[in-house]
Amino acid sequence: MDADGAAVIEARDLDLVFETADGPVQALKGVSLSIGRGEFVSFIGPSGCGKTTFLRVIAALEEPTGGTITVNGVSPDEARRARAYGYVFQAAGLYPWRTIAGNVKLPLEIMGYPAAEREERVRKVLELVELSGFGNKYPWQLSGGMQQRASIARALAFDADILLMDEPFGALDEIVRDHLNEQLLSLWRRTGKTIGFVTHSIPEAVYLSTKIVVMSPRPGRITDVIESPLPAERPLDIRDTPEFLEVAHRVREGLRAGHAYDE
Amino acid sequence: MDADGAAVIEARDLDLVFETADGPVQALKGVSLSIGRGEFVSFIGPSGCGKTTFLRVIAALEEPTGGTITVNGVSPDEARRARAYGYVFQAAGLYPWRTIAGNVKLPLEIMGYPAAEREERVRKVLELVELSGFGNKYPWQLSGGMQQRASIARALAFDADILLMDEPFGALDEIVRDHLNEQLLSLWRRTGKTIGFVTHSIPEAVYLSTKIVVMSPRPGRITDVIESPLPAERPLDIRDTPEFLEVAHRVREGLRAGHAYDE
Amino acid sequence: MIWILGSLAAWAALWWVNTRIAASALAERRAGRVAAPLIFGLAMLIVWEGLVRGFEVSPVILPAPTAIAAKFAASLDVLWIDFVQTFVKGALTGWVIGCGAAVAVAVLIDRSPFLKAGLLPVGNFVAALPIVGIAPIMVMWFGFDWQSKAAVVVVMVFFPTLVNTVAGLDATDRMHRDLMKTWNASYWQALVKLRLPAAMPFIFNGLKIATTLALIGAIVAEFFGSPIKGMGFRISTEVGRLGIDMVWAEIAVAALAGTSFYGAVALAERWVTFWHPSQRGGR
Amino acid sequence: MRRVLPVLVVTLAIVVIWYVAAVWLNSAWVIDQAARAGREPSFMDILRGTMNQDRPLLPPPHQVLAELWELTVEKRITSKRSLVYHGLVTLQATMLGFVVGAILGVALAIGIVHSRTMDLSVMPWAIISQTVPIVAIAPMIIVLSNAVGIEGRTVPKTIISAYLSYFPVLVSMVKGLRSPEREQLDLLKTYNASRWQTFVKLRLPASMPYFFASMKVAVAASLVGAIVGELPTGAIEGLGARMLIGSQFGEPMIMWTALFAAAILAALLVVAVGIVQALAARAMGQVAR
Amino acid sequence: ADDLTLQLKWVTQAQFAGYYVALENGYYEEEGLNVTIKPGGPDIAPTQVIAGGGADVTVEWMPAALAARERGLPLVNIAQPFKRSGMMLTCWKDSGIKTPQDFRGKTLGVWFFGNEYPFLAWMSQLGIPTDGSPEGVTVLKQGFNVDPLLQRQADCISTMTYNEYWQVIDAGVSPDDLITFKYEDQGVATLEDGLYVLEDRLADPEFKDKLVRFVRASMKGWKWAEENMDEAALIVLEHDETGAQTEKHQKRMMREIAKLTAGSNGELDPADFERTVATLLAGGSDPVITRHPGDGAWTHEITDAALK
Ligand SMILES: Nc1ncnc2c1ncn2[C@@H]1O[C@H](COP(=O)(O)OP(=O)(O)OP(=O)(O)O)[C@@H](O)[C@H]1O
Ligand SMILES: Nc1ncnc2c1ncn2[C@@H]1O[C@H](COP(=O)(O)OP(=O)(O)OP(=O)(O)O)[C@@H](O)[C@H]1O
Ligand SMILES: Cc1ncc(C[n+]2csc(CCO)c2C)c(N)n1
Ligand SMILES: [Mg+2]
Ligand SMILES: [Mg+2]
Repeated sequence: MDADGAAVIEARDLDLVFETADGPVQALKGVSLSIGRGEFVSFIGPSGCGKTTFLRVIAALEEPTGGTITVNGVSPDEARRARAYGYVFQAAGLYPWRTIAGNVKLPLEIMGYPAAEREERVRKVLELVELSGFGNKYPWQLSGGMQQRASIARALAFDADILLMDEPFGALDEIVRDHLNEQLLSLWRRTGKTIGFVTHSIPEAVYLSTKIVVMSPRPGRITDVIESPLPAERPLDIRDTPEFLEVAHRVREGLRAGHAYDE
Repeated sequence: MDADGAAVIEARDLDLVFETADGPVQALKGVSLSIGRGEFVSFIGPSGCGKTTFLRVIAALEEPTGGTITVNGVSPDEARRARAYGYVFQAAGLYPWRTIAGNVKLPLEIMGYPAAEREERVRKVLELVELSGFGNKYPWQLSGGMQQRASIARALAFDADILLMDEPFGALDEIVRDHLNEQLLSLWRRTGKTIGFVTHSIPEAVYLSTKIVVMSPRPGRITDVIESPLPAERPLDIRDTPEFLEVAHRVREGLRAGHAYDE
Repeated sequence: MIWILGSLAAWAALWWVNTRIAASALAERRAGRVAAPLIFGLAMLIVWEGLVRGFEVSPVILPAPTAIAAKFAASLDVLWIDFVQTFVKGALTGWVIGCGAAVAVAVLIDRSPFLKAGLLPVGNFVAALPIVGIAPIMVMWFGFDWQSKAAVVVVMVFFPTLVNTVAGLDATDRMHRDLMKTWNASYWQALVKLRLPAAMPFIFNGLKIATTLALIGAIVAEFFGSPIKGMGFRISTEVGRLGIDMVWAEIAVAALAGTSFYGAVALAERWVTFWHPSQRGGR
Repeated sequence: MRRVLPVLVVTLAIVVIWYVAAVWLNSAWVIDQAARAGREPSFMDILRGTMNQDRPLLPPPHQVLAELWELTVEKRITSKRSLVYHGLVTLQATMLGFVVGAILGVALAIGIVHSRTMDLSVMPWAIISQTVPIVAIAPMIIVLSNAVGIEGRTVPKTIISAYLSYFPVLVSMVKGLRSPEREQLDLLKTYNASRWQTFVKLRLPASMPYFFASMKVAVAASLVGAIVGELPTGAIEGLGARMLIGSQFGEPMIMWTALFAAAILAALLVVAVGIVQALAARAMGQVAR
Repeated sequence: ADDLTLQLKWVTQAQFAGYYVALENGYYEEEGLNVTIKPGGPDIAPTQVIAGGGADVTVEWMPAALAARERGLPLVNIAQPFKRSGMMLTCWKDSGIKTPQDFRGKTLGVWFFGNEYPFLAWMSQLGIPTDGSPEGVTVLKQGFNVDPLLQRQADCISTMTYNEYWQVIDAGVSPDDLITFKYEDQGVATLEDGLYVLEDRLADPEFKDKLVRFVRASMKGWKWAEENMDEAALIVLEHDETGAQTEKHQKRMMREIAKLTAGSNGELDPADFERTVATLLAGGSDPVITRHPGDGAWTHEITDAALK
């Protein structure tokens, strides 16, 4: 929708096999996908189907065993070196020896933001995820959901072209989740970032995305790619419109098919 | 509903204050709750409101700073020593030096189940969470959702009176989640366990519970306790009935109120 | 001069070869992992030989590797006798007893906070008694033969293993401990199923450091009285006799034995703590 | 008080065992003496005879303490017999060696973690270096540094002390620097953090438990190194020299007091490291459990 | 003044009184020498120190010096202040040892570190194997002190007439309980405490001149020490940096040392040299030296000039 058409991520025929002690595991098989600049792409699929793996391949954290992938026209690794990515991992992965503010500040320190701006950004982004009073706490002093929000804040604190988020809202209640969904949408519209987003919630995927990728497991393949017909401007109650429900239905069918294939 | 009325967990006026470097944090304040034998109680509330803390108090992992709590008429610690609890933590917490099967087997070893029965139970429970082929894998070889399922399997492998589950299905897709919801309900009906269940999903809470506890944060208090009018026998499509939607509505209102209080 | 420059050039060349090995796929295979240190060692030997020849260092100060090798080959029988006496009887026995005791004591004092608070500081004190002070006493108590050497080794390896084990037993995850609690695991169950496995990376640290200490301890202890065999005996005697080539031949035996010993423990570590991030190849 | 009591109890137990052992070990001499004099010693004779021998196999605690007191408190620090003086000499070499050794160990560990070549080729030789009996080459180190024109004992002592202490640091730090989880490393990878940044922000803090465990071992090893380094240097000053002199001149009490002084020094050093560790842990937000 | 460094074989004690006296009484200074005396110790091999350039002259026992010479370190004896050997085996009388042949089956403590040669030569002359077999002796590498005897871990230990023997006595053992075997009396005496330098340096006339002055002053020191034994002992004590030596022990040691230096003006008696070589060559299967070292191993040049 908001995409200007230029492909930012271009994967062709990706294969990825993990070698384990008891034989190889095919995590991705023949995955081809093209993501345009400014698109918001959701990945949905049963647990263990390769969503995380695919995101990791995009971010050059995993080397595919077959196929090609380019990001911004270059290899993922070059894109990584150009600091193209903000990544929210599935587990919060906060550093236990840093406070929440310290954790959020970490990428800013690494990317050399000036000290004053760092403080300002940390303040802003902690406010965004509703953790304002908790900057001085250590990770183990926060609840699970708060930790996850801190890790989202960490990825939003700096300006990455491509935002990869692996189930960022999994541990949040509906209200906060709705709130953060809106925030994310508005951030996306404002900045024109390209976003890859893994979720298990069908409404969330439909509400947020311009494109929904449905995957199925063992071996992990893409079974459906749904372009969303919804407009860019999305109030929360768009979720009750027939268009919305129709897309959601299609996603659910795709998911179910994947499961059927599995069992 | 299925409860036979005798109170298994009886909390009165619980307070819990964490002392941190920058001042005390009141995680629970004046929490009173009575849970009858065989009840299925869901806890729902904004992130950081004290759900995990309350569950930890029940399981004697945290000492309340005020108020009283009894489990089966004795202190939580005595109940713990009588092995009354099965606990699924918010994060999977698998032991990295054990395979998935080894992890599930661990409580059985500790509780002294005979070897043959151990194998049998592990097999059954891994099947239940759809991880049959993965018994020989190590935790880091599994996806996030698979790890979480393994940790659920671990808690279900032995026969605890009281099952405490902290967002067990957070990282699972809808299909698996529905499937596990059904499984859990049938297990509960079959065994008459008392279950404490934290979730962020309103439909899930309403679908599963005999009683829904709504909490609000800072300080963590109980704002509403809703007895479910739904019958014990619950097909998945009960979720479209007006009774169901009404309860869900009430939960949502309670949640929203908590948030309003917060901000 | 030619010798010096030549040896330095050889060093540079071999280092370059190693860089290539490290960068190639060989590094992941056993061949590469064995070849690289050998090449590195070869480079060191060449430099040594070159420098000794270049500067015309007297053989009674530092013999050339070739001279040492010749001596080594000519004295295999003596070296073997010394090896058995010092390594097998002294070092190995002492290592097993000392490390076993350290782990046992760590577990023991860990069980009782009282003992931990009491024994750890006192243990530091006792176990930090320096070897050169202990060796004469052990000879006094346990006689001249290998038993006194083993006793020195016991004292030497005890402390590192203890410190590491205690640190390891404390290095468990909060959630992992809580799980054990909810299952009401007994102390021993939690120990065997959680705390010992979690402590293994630390314990192996201690064990590895202890392997080298054991060898040093057994050899040094022989300086303070011994029967007329053993690596330490030979070294101290030959230094006085200016048989420096024999001294280095014994040092070579010590190096071979020590490295194999360390390697064996490291292998065991790989096998036991395969799950630790440092062993998963996820560098 | 709650922390002192256990130490006292344990110490008391050790003292009791010690006395029993002293009587047992030293009695042989008393009996032997009496036998040569043609007497049959009574138990009380034995007991009395074991408490204050000139050359005891194991001097009883009070004897060591009395001697320690005399040599530390009652002697002028400048006296050649003052253990405070000798202790300071040894402490200086220990600290020098410890600092050099710790820096060397950490530096090598950093190299090994970051360079595959170093990992493959240096580690085995670091191990080999530790299998070389230091006492065997200590004289050579001194002869060589003499030949190079280095006078005085400080340099060779520092070298030996550092040689013994760098290894525990190296082993632990290699492990510690490699202990971050994959996700923690991956996070920094997505930031394209430089190796240096990854090191400072992740590997180093993650390695702290290993670091401090190794520091305690290393500081004790440094002390041993300093003492070993004092043996072949003409045996004049330092606790090592005292031990040797005591052993050499058949004066066990000199040896025992020096031994105890060394152990007390080691204990103090280990405690000091422990305090630094506690401070660091607090600064890093970890609480003592 | 010319600098010169002397390496001692052992720690500062009356065994080296002559050199300390020469230093203290200014004899070296009179000769225009600035002498540094380096004490030795259990880990110090004087031969290695001199090979490494750490000293100009060293005090060494002849067996060790000849063995070093055969190994390619050309040491030359330039003076021999000690005429007689002070080494002996000290045994418990109640061990039943009466003659050397009674050593069979017993445990003997021996100094190694280059000091074992006289013992090995003696045993091979007696035809007693040192392998621990029943008809042979069990040899222990004895440490720095006399504990093995006192603890009865050995039946006999090596002692010097001037030092360790008295440590045994001081430990409360009566001389009547002991029986001693002096190497001197057994006809296996080897020369002790000579002065040695590296052969090639003797080509340098300037160095030779320094040595001449050094030997002259040293012998003056020795003769003074023989005549003023108690004062000499006190001078030694003065130089003992360890503070561990006692006056009583050093005075006694000085008296014993004087017995050994008496009869030497510093010149090596070639007959003593030949006797030492013969003893060492008779080493049986494992001789200390394999061939006669030749007369290059000693020189009278220095003493001739010094004692003129
Ligand atoms: N160990 C601790 N030390 C200090 N504060 C803590 C600690 N554990 C929890 N808290 C605080 O207590 C409050 C309640 O935490 P709790 O984990 O119970 O929340 P929760 O309801 O489980 O939230 P979520 O849904 O995010 O998991 C939070 O504000 C948290 O910061
Ligand atoms: N390091 C690894 N070694 C071996 N197998 C792995 C590894 N990482 C992932 N896998 C396997 O790859 C498959 C895909 O995993 P992935 O983490 O991509 O799943 P996912 O779609 O993210 O699932 P979830 O929703 O549960 O997080 C799984 O079967 C998993 O077991
Ligand atoms: C380790 C060792 N043991 C014995 C001696 C023998 N020694 C040579 S001179 C001398 C003086 C006597 O007190 C003694 C005992 C030695 N040099 N080194
Ligand atoms: Mg995943
Ligand atoms: Mg929680």
